[in-house]
Amino acid sequence: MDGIHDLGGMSGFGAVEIEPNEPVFHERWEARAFALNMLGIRLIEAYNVHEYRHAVERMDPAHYLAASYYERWFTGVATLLVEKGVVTRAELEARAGGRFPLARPPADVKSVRVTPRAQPRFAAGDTVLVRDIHPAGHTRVPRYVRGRRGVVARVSRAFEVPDLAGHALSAHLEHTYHVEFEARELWTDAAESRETVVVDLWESYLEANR
Amino acid sequence: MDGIHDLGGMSGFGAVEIEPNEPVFHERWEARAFALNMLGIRLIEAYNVHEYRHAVERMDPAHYLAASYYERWFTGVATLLVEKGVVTRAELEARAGGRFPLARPPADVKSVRVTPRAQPRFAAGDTVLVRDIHPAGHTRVPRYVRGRRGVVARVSRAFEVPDLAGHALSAHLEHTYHVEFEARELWTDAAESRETVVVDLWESYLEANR
Amino acid sequence: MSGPRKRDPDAPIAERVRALEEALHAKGLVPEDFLEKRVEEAQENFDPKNGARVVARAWLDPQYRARLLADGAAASAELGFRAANSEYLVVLENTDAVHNVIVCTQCSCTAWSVIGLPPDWYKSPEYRARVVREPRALLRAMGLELPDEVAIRVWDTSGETRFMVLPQRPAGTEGWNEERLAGIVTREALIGVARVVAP
Amino acid sequence: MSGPRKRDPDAPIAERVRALEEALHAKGLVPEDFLEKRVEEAQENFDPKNGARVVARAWLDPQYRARLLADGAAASAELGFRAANSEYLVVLENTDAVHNVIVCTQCSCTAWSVIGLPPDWYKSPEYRARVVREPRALLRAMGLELPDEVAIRVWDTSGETRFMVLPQRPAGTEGWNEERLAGIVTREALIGVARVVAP
Repeated sequence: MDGIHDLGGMSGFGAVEIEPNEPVFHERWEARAFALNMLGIRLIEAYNVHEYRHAVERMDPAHYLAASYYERWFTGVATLLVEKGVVTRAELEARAGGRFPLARPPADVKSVRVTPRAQPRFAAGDTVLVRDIHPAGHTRVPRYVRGRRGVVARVSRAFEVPDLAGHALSAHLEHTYHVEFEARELWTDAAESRETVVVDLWESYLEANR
Repeated sequence: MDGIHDLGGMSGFGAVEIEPNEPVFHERWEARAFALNMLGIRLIEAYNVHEYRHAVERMDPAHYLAASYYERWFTGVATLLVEKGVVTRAELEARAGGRFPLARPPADVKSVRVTPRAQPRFAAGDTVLVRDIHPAGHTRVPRYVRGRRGVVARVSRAFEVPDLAGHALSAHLEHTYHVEFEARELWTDAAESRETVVVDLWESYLEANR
Repeated sequence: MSGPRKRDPDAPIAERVRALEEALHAKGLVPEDFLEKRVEEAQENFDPKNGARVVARAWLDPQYRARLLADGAAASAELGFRAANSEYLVVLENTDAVHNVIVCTQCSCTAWSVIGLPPDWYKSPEYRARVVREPRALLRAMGLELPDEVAIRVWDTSGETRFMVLPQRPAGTEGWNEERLAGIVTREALIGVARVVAP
Repeated sequence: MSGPRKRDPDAPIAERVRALEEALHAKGLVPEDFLEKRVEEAQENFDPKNGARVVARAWLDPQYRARLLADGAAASAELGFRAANSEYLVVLENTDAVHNVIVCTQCSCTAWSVIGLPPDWYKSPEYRARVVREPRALLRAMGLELPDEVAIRVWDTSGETRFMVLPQRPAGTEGWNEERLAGIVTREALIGVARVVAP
């Protein structure tokens, strides 16, 4: 989905401020929220990490931007535990004593175009074109590289395709590639000079340069 | 700027709900905020409507999405009246009795590429390509049509170029065009069929189809 | 700000508006009745009933219809509906083949003089984001089911042209006069998210 | 929802977290100490001091450095820093010609075992939005001024590879031992928004 989470290159944001001696968790609830996701993924295996990422992406955009990191994290966890039937929203609202925002439902993704090859299709040095696609469901190809050309810097390992795994579909593996883009190719007139961005992309996001 | 205001085509938003018998203003402050902008633009002429639009665009993205329409409207007005030296932020905070969020400062735009022609460069029926640009300042070319091809449906009148007027630069006029895009050209695999989107674009946003 | 930690809360919006108004008053910048007049104007002059009158006249008078489609602002002005500035108003005719719908994705520009100040739903991020990408699905969700053979044309008010939809006259209104016809034309029909229906 | 009108406020986040934890407890899904152990693990095992040790070793031992650049996960594991899953860790070597910096624009993926759980600034929309578009200006604003002749390479953690920057060893640290060197390598340097400086 072309959601609010896909922030790369968006303008209008302010300063990045580093907090000196930042603790791992600022509040007790952050630590508990962190651990609850470990429970959901690893212990009771109610969902996988791709589904978790997608659940966060499905948050209402205003909620997403207003929330702190662990509030987003927690909202993803709670959404999935409700969607998977582990708990009910009514139960959570009753226990919390108020409104309990969850993410929106996922798109009804039934299948995704993947590449069947066991051998990587591209090699280091190849120029590739990122497919200009707008998947309705989970994907990890950021908008800012779609339709852009880059060069394969490294053929990485094969990993589960998130567009499938994010919807609990088959565990299909595909090679991933570290693809390097010139800033000018991405941001045209707004590019700074002598800069590149490397993005880690699954094979089915790419096509050979024409 | 590629700001949060440029929402066309973004996914993740929920239902659109029509309020039956909606009043023009829901609260007294909305009506006052509305009128204060008329004062700023038309009476004291502290800024123009393009600067107003840009001031709203410059709001913090989280504030932009959390705010209602007239809160965005008012934040634009207050921002400009502070930037133009009509009032001070300290004065507003003292009178409001609390924090008074304003938009972020504008980019330092000194000039913008415009087209000098008095006669329209394109005619109805021409295929045009929207320039793939990322202006730092105000612009009215939405991201979703940049780099896309469309057909001129109507040569509209000449109007002030917002990229200049939004920064109180010269009042340069350029022809505008109603350019029609096939949904497939904009949204590729996500497009619905038999749909087009017409976008109203200044001449300098366009180039001849190559 | 890198996150929402430890930020003082904003003053309530009503207090902020009052603060700005008072600050301008204190500087002598607010003439008596200026703000009240602008509010009055908004509530009385910017009214979708104006657009409804224009539509009803166009349904009844083919020559007016032709003038309206040729120059929306001039034809509206004939009925006394004049935009504040010399506005370029383009009227979009719905037919059996094409349905038009209006949006402003980047802010919420609207033809105030005929459609009125836009309603909340039109100004919402939801509408602005979705209607250019999935108009058929969104219109359906809003209660307007369009047959597949009807093409949808979405108009993004990204420039200075203002748009108004000329909806199709519904069956069952034969012999109605202008006032009665105007009475069934809604703001939603002028924007293109609804049909006009005879009650 | 088309706007923020008339919505009940959310239950506070701490209450919501408590509510979910209690609901899971009530269903018998939370083994004793399970949550506590995960928090302990996060606080003790996911620590930028691990990456600092790796960097210090690489500065001192050219053969270790070569192994680290060839296989980051295996070389980190040599020092006892093992990722939870069989992670693919790629170490990015800063040189006089190229400066590397890491981000995850779509969420906040990080190599926990060597960099630790990421800090607030790394997870902020501000950093995620800006560093891929204006890295030089942003790094400057964050206090890292890079000469124009140094190319910047931004790595977006959009896939399953995890990255760590191998910063340049600062002048003035000749003869330092591994512990002392590790003591000056910050989390920010492992991400690439700061240099390592000798105090």
